[in-house]
Amino acid sequence: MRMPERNLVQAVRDALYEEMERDDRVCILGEDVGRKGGVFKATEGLQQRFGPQRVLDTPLAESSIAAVAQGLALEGFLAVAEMQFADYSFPAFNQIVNEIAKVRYRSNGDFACPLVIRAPTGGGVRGALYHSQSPEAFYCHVPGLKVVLPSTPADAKGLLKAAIRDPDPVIFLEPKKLYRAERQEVGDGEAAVLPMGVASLVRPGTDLTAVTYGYMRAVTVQAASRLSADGIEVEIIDLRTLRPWDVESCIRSIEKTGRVAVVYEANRTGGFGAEVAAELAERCFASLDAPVSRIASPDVPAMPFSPPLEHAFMLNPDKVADGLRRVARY
Amino acid sequence: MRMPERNLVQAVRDALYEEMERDDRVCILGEDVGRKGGVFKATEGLQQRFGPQRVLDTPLAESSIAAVAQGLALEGFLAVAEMQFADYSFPAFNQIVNEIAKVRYRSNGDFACPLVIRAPTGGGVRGALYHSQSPEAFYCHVPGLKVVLPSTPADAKGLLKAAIRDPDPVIFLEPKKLYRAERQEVGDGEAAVLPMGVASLVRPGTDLTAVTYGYMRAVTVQAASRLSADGIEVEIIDLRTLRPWDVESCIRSIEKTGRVAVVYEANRTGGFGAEVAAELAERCFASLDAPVSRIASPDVPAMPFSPPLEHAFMLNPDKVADGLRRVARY
Amino acid sequence: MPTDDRTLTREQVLDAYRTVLRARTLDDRRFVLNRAGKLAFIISPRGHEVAQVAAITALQPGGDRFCLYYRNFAAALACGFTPEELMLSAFARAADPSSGGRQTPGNFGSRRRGVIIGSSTVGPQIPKAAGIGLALKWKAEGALCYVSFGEGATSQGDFHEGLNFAAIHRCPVIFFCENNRWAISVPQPLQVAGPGVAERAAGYGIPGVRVHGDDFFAVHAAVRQAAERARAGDGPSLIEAEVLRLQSHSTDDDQRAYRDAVELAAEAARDPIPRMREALMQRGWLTAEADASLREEVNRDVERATESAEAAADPEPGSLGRHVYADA
Amino acid sequence: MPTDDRTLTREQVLDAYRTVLRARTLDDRRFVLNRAGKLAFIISPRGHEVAQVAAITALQPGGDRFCLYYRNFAAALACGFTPEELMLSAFARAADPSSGGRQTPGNFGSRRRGVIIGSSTVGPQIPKAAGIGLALKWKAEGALCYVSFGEGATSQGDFHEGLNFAAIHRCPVIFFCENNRWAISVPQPLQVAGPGVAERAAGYGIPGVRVHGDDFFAVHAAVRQAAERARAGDGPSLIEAEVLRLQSHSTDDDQRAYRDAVELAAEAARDPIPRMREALMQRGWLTAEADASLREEVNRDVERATESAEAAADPEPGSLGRHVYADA
Ligand SMILES: Cc1ncc(C[n+]2csc(CCOP(=O)(O)OP(=O)(O)O)c2C)c(N)n1
Ligand SMILES: Cc1ncc(C[n+]2csc(CCOP(=O)(O)OP(=O)(O)O)c2C)c(N)n1
Ligand SMILES: [Mg+2]
Ligand SMILES: [Mg+2]
Repeated sequence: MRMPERNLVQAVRDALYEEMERDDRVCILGEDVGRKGGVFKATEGLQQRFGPQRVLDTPLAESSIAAVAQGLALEGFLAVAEMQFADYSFPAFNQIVNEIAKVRYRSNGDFACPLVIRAPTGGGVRGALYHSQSPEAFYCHVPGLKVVLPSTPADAKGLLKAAIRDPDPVIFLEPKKLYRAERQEVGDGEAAVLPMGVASLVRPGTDLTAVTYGYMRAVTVQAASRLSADGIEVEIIDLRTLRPWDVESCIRSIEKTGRVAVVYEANRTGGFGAEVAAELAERCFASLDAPVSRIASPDVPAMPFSPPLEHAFMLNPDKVADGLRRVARY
Repeated sequence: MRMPERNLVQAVRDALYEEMERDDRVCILGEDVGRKGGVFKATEGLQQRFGPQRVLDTPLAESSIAAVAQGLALEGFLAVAEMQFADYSFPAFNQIVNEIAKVRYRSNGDFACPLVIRAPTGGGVRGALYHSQSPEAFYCHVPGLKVVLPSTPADAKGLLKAAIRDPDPVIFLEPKKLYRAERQEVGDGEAAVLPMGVASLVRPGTDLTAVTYGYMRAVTVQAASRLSADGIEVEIIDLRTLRPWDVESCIRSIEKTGRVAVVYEANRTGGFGAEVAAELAERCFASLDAPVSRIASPDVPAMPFSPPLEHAFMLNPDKVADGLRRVARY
Repeated sequence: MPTDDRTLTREQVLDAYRTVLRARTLDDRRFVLNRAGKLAFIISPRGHEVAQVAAITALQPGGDRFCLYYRNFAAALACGFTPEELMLSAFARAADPSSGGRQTPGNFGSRRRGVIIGSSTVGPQIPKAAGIGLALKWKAEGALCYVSFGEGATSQGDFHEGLNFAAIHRCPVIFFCENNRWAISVPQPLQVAGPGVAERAAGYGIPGVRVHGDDFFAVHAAVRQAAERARAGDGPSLIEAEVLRLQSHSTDDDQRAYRDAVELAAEAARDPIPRMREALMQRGWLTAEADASLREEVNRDVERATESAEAAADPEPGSLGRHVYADA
Repeated sequence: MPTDDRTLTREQVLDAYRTVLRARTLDDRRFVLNRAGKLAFIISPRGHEVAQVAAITALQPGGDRFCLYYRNFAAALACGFTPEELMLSAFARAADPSSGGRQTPGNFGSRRRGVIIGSSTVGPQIPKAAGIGLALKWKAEGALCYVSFGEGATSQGDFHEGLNFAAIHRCPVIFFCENNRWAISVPQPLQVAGPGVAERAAGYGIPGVRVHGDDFFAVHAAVRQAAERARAGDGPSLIEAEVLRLQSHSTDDDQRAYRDAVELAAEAARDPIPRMREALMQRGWLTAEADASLREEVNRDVERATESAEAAADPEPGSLGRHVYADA
């Protein structure tokens, strides 16, 4: 039996739909998630199906969105809160970092705070400085949070289902550039659930490992084909979950290839790729034939609106291929 | 002529005093900075001297503190805003990251936002989960911000004066554990100003480089004496400024020693030490005889109140010495 | 609230009316360009123009400070942006005075005009305006800070923090809420608890007034009074202008999906521009002929502006890294 | 606002009085231990005790939810924490029910008692309480959420966001502000624009009342009425209790440095506990002898609590990494 073809945003919606069907504690809140179905249509039709209580349009106030989700979690509901853009999660930063992430720890395990905060992330849709940021590094530095950043419809669905079932708070970042990028057969029900913290091997290779996630997965795949034409085979690992991240799979790959680049869309300095690079450089020291290299966006605030500037900012297959070649030829 | 002896918090206060005397655009705002002189006395006596306009007690609302500082900056004043604890800068995160850091860039240079946000940071004073956090990595990931984290009275004074004169927004984090730790002769006036972005060589050594900052400088110095007893000489570099940071000085040291550990007080995963380690591992690949190692606090939300747990959390000379020995013996 | 204002001259009002027409004509032109695939993203001021221009006309562009929000296309014209400049932003050209094509159009900024560069984020300009107001109070040159936002923005904590700060320190600030009763798809009852935005003012001990946003003279009078208070040292005011959102939230939105068709039709019939024209005609300040020739003039301006903006240069890719810091 | 309340029995009031005495006695004991170097950090409820206990007495500990703040030492006792438990927190012992010694004392939490674990951060509990209230409304079991905070916390954006949300969704929440007119060293005029905290309620279309925090019966009645509204589905209320901060902000502070000595002396003479005792005596509910023996009993409790808490075990260092995540 063929499974239905879904793009990433449809897969997100399906995951929400299925989890809400499965467990009536699951509810959704955020700006425009109701009648409009979300600015990217990730919650389309859900309010019609589940009613305005379980799919609640909040006031335009991210701190209270996070706080209310937390209040619901403390009372046994499983809230999936949407931040309309990851750039707009910052008004909720205190609620997320000081409150949500520390509930379990500060109560010595007496309370828990299972909830999901979903947000579209990254650039490439002409969203300019305030609809293009990649803030995952902020959340990856926070003990108590889990962070997921999928790159395929099936991963998005499987990991969102897992995130909703997870006993801890999860920041779930969705690369908006991929929302409508490609369709894929996506399963449903229990079989679709994926484990958090497990990377996927996107492309086997022998000469060099590229560790990546999110939209950069697709870009790296294209870059790898170019290197393949020159006889360089890149093994690509998509982390999918950033906290916890699957360091073991990366190490195994590097032990084979002896070379690694970390490809990420965020600003280079202090990005999550720094953590990956630092950890792999330390743990793989004896296996490395070349320095662990980072291929990332430049350190400018975010992607500008003007197409030439957007292009100058954004990593693309050419830039990534150049970076990978440098590692291969070191 | 002997210069006066000052501890770190006195040095901060002196810098504020001198800059306010020098330039009447400089003003201070924050919670309890006025009559009380700040909860750590960093602004003691300044309201008496400069009046309630230039030293302004704000409402208990960090987002507006940052926003008002920004408004003052846009009008040509040089605001030094205090966040009572770095842990309490998160309600202002949106103002800092989305607004303050991006003023210059988003206006294509038409506007600038020179201001300083000061905050006591780090642990070790029984402040527990909400008065002990080390959030520098968040701010170091933000293009448009500069980040300073001094560790001696003279550095604090010299860099705070530089930060106030800097044309861009500066996050100035003060290790509260060091506020009253040691006194030092501190100069004044123009001679006291230090350049941002320049590390200091704390201790020369031949066998191993330790890159550190903040309270960990003192801990690393103690650890280094222990290694010295075993004949291992650690070269210690105090970064002092984290964004921009002085990568060249670190590279020069590693070219000599062939080994490096990054010692930082923040949670290990995604901490600023990851950036330092990743960059040094890449740039010093050919010189390294051992993996770049990170010695950091465990990934628990922050330091607990209970003394045995505080002790278990906090890096101390023993733990750092162990870590350094492992690098030396690799 | 008087619906007329003796302080306004015929010339001022006709000038304002020209600005309103320019805003509408430019906006219509943008939509044509959008459908032709030439412009990526538009936030339309349609329905807000009269209120915006009435407010700014009561102030001193170039002397006062203006923290505008993304829907303030007409307000930007009233502050002195030219049609060509706004088209340069729409095309994201290098010569866009607000950001050189870096931000989406609608984030207006011009230092020499006192228009403080904004961001797309909803709300943060409100406490920032309090800080600017504090600085202006210290400077004591009689300038004030005007800050505008939608009713959705009043839900942000920053709204509260800004009003509280400005009221405590009697900062010369005018908080101007353009209440179109929708924040994208969220209607006022799910956004603003209580009777309305104006009623929030009393809690801070400051005046709060509600005006019909399609009544040029009423809006102007309310802002003028708030400005007098501010300049006299009596502190901030909150004004809620009731306006209509005659377009979808942006070109990424289609309000027919979530709004009642009958209500939409009823609102479309209440376009404030014809009403302003009638008010001018009733006063004998405008004839049908004068109106027609004004519209022709505006059309020509818009045409010229569009052509020259479209032909203007894009930013240099190499400029990407400039202005992150002062030294770069 | 009536100053008496017919719904209260003598036993309830005497019980509340005992709780008030316990809070005071425990607090005094903490200061002795602090001076002896045995306790690191205290935030005293001195001056707030009567208001806190009166409020909780109008609610259902164990059924309702309580988002307390760090000064709610007396409220915590009223919610069912025992003197020994509070001393376990003070000593940061493993058996501290709130956090096992992880947080500073004053961050109360106990799932079974409905006391929601707080943090030291000022303000975030306010919108969190709105969320809890929403959940309780959905559950429809008649429970409500009580959330308390100082007047300083009302400056946070979170205060506004919480009230707005709760009012829109008619969440069963009681917002209880303990206004002692100081936030550390910042006095009310620099903190709260406008007439006061209670007046903020009208802007959200909810009741706002101000009560004398030293009048047990008045506070109790105000909270009872708010509770009735909440349980009847009529939504949230805001109560401002005027209280005195008879101690410095915390043991890290010395309020003599920034407060007027005459005012401090005048406030010290207005301690609410003698006033409560007199009210009980006037009613014939308490005699001098009964009071004396109650105090003895409380002293003994506190003594026992202190001894056993001091002797209790510290957390195991090895437990540092537990409860970061569920699996750890
Ligand atoms: C902090 C933040 N959250 C969300 C958004 C997305 N967003 C942009 S405009 C808007 C609605 C604003 O409504 P309102 O304030 O009423 O102004 P209007 O558009 O109606 O003029 C939203 C939710 C944003 N820009 N910033
Ligand atoms: C977000 C945040 N900012 C600052 C602080 C430091 N702080 C702790 S209590 C306090 C004053 C609170 O005053 P108020 O709300 O009136 O309560 P009170 O202490 O008077 O009972 C401050 C500034 C904090 N804990 N959290
Ligand atoms: Mg609106
Ligand atoms: Mg107070």
